[in-house]
Amino acid sequence: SDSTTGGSSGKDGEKGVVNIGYSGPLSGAAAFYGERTLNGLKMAAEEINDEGGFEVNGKTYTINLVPLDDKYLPNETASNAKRLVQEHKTPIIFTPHSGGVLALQVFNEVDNFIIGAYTSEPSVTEGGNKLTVQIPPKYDGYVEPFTNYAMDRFGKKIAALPTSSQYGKDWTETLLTYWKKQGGEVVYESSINFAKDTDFFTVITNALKKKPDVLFIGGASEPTAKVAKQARELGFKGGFIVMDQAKLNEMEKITGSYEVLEGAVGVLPLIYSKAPGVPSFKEKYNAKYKEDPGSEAGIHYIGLHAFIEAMKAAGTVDDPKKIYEHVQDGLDAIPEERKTYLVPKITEAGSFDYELHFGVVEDGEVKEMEAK
Amino acid sequence: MYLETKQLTKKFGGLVAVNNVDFSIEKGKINAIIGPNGAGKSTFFNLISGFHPPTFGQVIFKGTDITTLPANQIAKLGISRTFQTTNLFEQATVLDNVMVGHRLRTESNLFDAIFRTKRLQREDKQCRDKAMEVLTFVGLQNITHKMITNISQEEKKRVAFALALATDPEIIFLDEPAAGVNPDETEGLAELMQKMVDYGLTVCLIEHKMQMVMKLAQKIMVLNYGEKIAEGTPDEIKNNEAVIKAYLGGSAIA
Amino acid sequence: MTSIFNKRNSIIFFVLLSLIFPAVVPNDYFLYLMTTAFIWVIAVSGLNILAGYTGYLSLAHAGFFAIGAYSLGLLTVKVEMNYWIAFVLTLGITSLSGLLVGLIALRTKEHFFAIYTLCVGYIIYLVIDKWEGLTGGVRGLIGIPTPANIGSLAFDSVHSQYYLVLFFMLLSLLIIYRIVHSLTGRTFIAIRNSEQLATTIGVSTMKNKLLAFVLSTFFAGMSGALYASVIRFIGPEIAYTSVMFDLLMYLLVGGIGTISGPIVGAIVIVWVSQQLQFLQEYRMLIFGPLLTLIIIFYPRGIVGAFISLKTRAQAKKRKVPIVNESLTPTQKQIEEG
Amino acid sequence: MDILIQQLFNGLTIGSVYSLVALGLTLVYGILHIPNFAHGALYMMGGYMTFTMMTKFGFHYWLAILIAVVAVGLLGVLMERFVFHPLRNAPPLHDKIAAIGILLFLESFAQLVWGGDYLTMPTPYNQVVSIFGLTFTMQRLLIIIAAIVIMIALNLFLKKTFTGATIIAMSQNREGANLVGINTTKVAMLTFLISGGLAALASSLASPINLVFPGMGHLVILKAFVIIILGGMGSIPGAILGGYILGFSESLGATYISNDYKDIIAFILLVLILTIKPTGLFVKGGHT
Amino acid sequence: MLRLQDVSIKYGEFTAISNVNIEVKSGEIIVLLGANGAGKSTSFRAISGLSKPHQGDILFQGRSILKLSADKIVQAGIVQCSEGRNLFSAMSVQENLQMGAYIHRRKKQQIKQSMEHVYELFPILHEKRHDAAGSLSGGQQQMLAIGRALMSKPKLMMLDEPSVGLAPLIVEQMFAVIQQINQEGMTILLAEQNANAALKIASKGYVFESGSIVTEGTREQLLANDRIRKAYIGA
Ligand SMILES: Nc1ncnc2c1ncn2[C@@H]1O[C@H](COP(=O)(O)OP(=O)(O)OP(=O)(O)O)[C@@H](O)[C@H]1O
Ligand SMILES: Nc1ncnc2c1ncn2[C@@H]1O[C@H](COP(=O)(O)OP(=O)(O)OP(=O)(O)O)[C@@H](O)[C@H]1O
Ligand SMILES: [Mg+2]
Ligand SMILES: [Mg+2]
Repeated sequence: SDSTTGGSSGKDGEKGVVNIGYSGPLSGAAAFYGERTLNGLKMAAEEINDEGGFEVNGKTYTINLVPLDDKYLPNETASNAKRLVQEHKTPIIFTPHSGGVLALQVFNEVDNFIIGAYTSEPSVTEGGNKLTVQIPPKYDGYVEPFTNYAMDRFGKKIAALPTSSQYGKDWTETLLTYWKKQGGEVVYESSINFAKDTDFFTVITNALKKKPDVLFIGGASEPTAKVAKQARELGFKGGFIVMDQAKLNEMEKITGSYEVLEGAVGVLPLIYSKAPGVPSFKEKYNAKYKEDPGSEAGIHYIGLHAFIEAMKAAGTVDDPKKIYEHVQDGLDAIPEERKTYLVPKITEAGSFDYELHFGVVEDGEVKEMEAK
Repeated sequence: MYLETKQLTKKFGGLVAVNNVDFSIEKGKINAIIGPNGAGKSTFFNLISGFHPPTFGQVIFKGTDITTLPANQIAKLGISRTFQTTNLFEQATVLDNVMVGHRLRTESNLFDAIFRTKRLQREDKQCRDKAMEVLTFVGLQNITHKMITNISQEEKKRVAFALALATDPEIIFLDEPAAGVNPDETEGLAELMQKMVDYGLTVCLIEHKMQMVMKLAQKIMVLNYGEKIAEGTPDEIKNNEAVIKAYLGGSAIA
Repeated sequence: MTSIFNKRNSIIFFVLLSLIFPAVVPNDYFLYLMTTAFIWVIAVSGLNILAGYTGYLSLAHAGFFAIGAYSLGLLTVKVEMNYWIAFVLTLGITSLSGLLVGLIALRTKEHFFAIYTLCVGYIIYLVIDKWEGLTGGVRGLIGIPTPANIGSLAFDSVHSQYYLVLFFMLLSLLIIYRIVHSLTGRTFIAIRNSEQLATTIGVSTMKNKLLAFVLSTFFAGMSGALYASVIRFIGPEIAYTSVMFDLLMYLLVGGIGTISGPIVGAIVIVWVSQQLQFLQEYRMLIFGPLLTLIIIFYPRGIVGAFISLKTRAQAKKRKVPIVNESLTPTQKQIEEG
Repeated sequence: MDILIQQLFNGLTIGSVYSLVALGLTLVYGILHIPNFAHGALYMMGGYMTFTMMTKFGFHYWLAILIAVVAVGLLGVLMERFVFHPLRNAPPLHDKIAAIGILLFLESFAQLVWGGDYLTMPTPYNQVVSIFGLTFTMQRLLIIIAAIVIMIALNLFLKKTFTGATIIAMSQNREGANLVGINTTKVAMLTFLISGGLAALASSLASPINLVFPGMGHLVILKAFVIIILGGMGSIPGAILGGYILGFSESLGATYISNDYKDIIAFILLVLILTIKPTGLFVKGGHT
Repeated sequence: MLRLQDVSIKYGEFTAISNVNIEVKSGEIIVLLGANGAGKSTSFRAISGLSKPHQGDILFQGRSILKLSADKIVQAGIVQCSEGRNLFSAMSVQENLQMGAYIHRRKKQQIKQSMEHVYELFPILHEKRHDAAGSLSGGQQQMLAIGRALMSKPKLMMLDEPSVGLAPLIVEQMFAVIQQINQEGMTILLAEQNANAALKIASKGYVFESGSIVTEGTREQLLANDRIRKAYIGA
């Protein structure tokens, strides 16, 4: 039905459709996460379509988003991608999990499509794949400011209780290495599987017995907040370093107030960000999905805009290699009011390079700090 | 001695199902075991055929001690049995049921199966021929392709016989072979048992149908509460006080 | 005599169809999907030997599938072994692990066996997930090579991989067909029907159950190895219970205890669930009840339903059940039961 | 020392939840010989029901729990009627797969209605109580007390009332129960009602210390299976004891062995036990 | 009181009983004779509602009970003491008796009385009232099964081979008890292979062979029948 276009040699006034692919968990345990990532794409696509589309080489294109469910399984991601490329000729496929990205990297250069990789897994760019764009910020940037802040304010003993995902583990390793380098001490280290643990009390009890000054926690916002809350219940008085996956504002909904989170340092929630595109994005998102947008949505939103701008700059909608070459131009061309994040450049390896801001909870409210 | 048990004993928890039983089975004859329900007759069979390990005592077959052998090994030695509740492969045809019965006399393995070796083909035919042979012997050559679920009780009994015979046994143990068949059919089954003996097999059966037992058996053992209370020829048993009291019932047989 | 022609014809038809399939489909996606479906067919057929023919439902099968995938992955990526040597070794490793597990697991029966193996499967998953040093943990294993060339045959394209997997699937089916229709197969079926009776007729049930178990893990391993080399990335989730549930679903919807059941089940479900993509988040809402209904109304799966339809039609036509000389009763029973 | 006591308390809390879930599972198994793979979905539905009753309708915690217990109990009854009853004579594999179908359905249903995110269930029992340097929260005390009360009540119900005794009678001899005039169909439904109710109660109690999400039943159910096998399938004291054994071994295992491997403990325990005793620990004797 | 009209039952393809006609009058003891598998238990199962006939009708006190479920039939006043005894093996003797009174569960007083009555009939049960039913000997289990059946105060009691596996002495006792409860006013339908003992107390008998009734008649008629004497009484 939706025949895709091709052709960069369109005539003036002609209309076309660009299919944008998406494969993520839309059913099963991780579905809510998949949906939020997809929401960001939908917002961007609708914005552009509502304006009547975008113009490349004199031809006007609208965006048709084709989302497929992969249940978080890499082999399903691969089948989906084959389908997207073969049946919908999608030049770009977004995938919000590292397994899926890695499975796609097996053939994306041959089958010729860009992966919009929403994962901070370093190996997706380290492998030298020529058509992968890593869209979220790298966590390394947070390590130094978080450490400095928490150490100055609370002390040198840290206990780590992050989520047991690979991301959590990598984060922990980077953070703890730096922490020790700064003269800190790691008194306890373990991880929690939020989807499978029935009770966090046990592990928190064990961690607190080691009298840490700072707790490193993280994962999805809600369970992370539970961990913080239960640590307070068990008498913990120190500060928290919150891994970037969790958002302070979402955590506050669980804990009931920022008081519980006093002294927490984490990424600045999108809604508190001073980036120019945030207010309007937040408003639209609120209206549409009845909740505050998180970074998954915000990053996908700006990600899609960046690619569309790149298409304009490249003068093609169906040559992924060319589009890829023009991502930097795309980033430069994103209108101010759409900048939910400030992404000045894309690195040599293909990662978006963000201007980082972070937030701390002081006296019951979130304050913005700038990472140097 | 052909097959004998020495002080054979089986306890289930506190219950002594078989208690110190010495019994010998005579070759080429029909031996019978009788006794009230729960006397331990089936358990006695189970001990001989290796289904339950005895708590105490021995089973000796042709001079070798087979007490601790597993059931399948005992079957290979030529000891075969049927079950009280007719136990067949319900979802298969008569022929299929009986064909596997000869499996223990074949050697072919996975390799033969995968490569369809000569040996497999030969043995497959061998099993089929054997099945046809024993089915003919029990008189079922005409219903080989019927499903077990669709045949009569008496036919099932015959299939059970055939299955036991397909293992090429020397001695065959039948647990209540005539239970659940009418007098007429019982007659037929009795003839069949006689035919087995004529054919050179040794038969040992458990039966409640006294008329049949008394007519067929050459040697009878009576069990009661796990203990052997009598042993002898039908005439001896019929007139044994203890047996009349425990099993036959004074007035019933008189 | 017509039925044998039907049967032979349908086999020939299936093989021919699968051979020309790449030529008739519009694009690689179909081919790719079919390739993955074939991979599942191998695993499910293996499971069928155990659950369908021997009567023991193992819920550790996804675990053995994962052992196969990881063995191949680790041998090729970390040990950098020649692909085909690794492939053969993988089959050995999975069979061996099947042997070890089987020795203990097969002492239990029925629900105990099912839940015991469920736990074994979960332990396999946890080990893969936690043993980062070896398996890469949650991150998974990347860079698994495509099957190495055999002479001038290369396996780096979707087409060639399709044919490679097809080859292994047909080979597996042939082997399984032959096993099931041999005396060994009869022995398995005897155990399924009555373990007690099987013992009395001289069958060593433990030995045969173990053989069935090892065979089933052998095919799980083969399937896992092919999965690893086609997808070329594996993570611990392939050992998870949801994959196990998928395998069971393929088996039951297709028709347990039939050779063609796994083929029909895997292909139909893989396609249907792709076709239901448009339902997105409603997908499982439809799929779940559908599965339950199939189980209730077609307990013998699609193949079972088809067979009873056929026999009924035949019985109507001829009034009496036909006895087919060339089709042995076992074959009939196997296909039907 | 205090860490030991604190961890024993933690083990008691989590053991209480496990026991409640395992009880429901074992009751159904005892009577109908169905290993209900969808029990975890009932657990999950219970959490959502209570959550909705509290947040949408503003009901009090206990009222919300009551409604959830009844609603999920009825869901169990529906399951019995429409799925397990028609399958009662099918081979053992089929009810497992049918249950998986239900599981998939209920999970995606929950996701559709409530979304896939983690939800927090409010509770009026947020207070933290510290005695002798040990920390209890009211909710945790509540879990323990409520679980014990319910287990005692259930036991009294089964032992002292005629209706309860019918359940025991039927688990021992279905036909015998039928012959003394018990309507076995009704008892089957009643059992599912109780089983679902227990699952809902367990999740309603446990949710405030954790979260409500579609996958919340997964690991609980797997562990409940381990428990009922440990405790002897169908044995009620076995399920309770097994639940606490697992609760303690997890909290102590996490402390003295490794938190990362504490989940494996349950499974290793089971594999070891079945390796030594293939029919489970407390098999019921005396079958005729 | 009870009438079976042309009842036939199939188990799958196999016809277990065909065209069975039985008539039981109030206050009688009727005996069904027949070899193993002749169809006695199957007839009982049909009356109890455990197996549904595919043909024929069963009337109890003039009303068809064909459509009633097993538990409703017990409530109507027919109780069966089945062949396998079907006791609740892990429950105590007393609990078993209590369950027997399930349909009278609200009448505490009546239950107590019935129980005392049962203990009078079988003093051994009183002695063993706290023991698990599964631990009793075969004879005691049979007594318990009869006792449990009595607890429901049926109008018609069916006993399926009550003498099975019991020592002759006990068998005599058993029949004495049966006669006693019959004299107390209960109608009894008995299945037996032990024709001799059964016919001593019965007023009428039916003889089953391969699922059909081949002979019927009063005690005297049956005892006088040579063929019957030979086949079921011996010699
Ligand atoms: N596997 C077992 N476990 C426990 N007890 C058993 C077992 N098998 C048999 N028994 C008991 O052992 C005793 C003897 O039983 P057995 O089956 O040998 O009797 P039988 O003489 O064959 O009786 P029938 O004539 O009724 O078949 C009975 O009390 C029975 O309950
Ligand atoms: N559930 C069943 N499925 C199939 N056939 C059955 C079933 N129950 C009984 N039969 C068959 O029906 C026939 C009649 O059995 P029934 O139990 O009524 O006999 P009976 O006269 O009570 O014998 P017994 O003296 O052994 O108790 C037998 O051939 C038996 O094998
Ligand atoms: Mg016996
Ligand atoms: Mg009977």
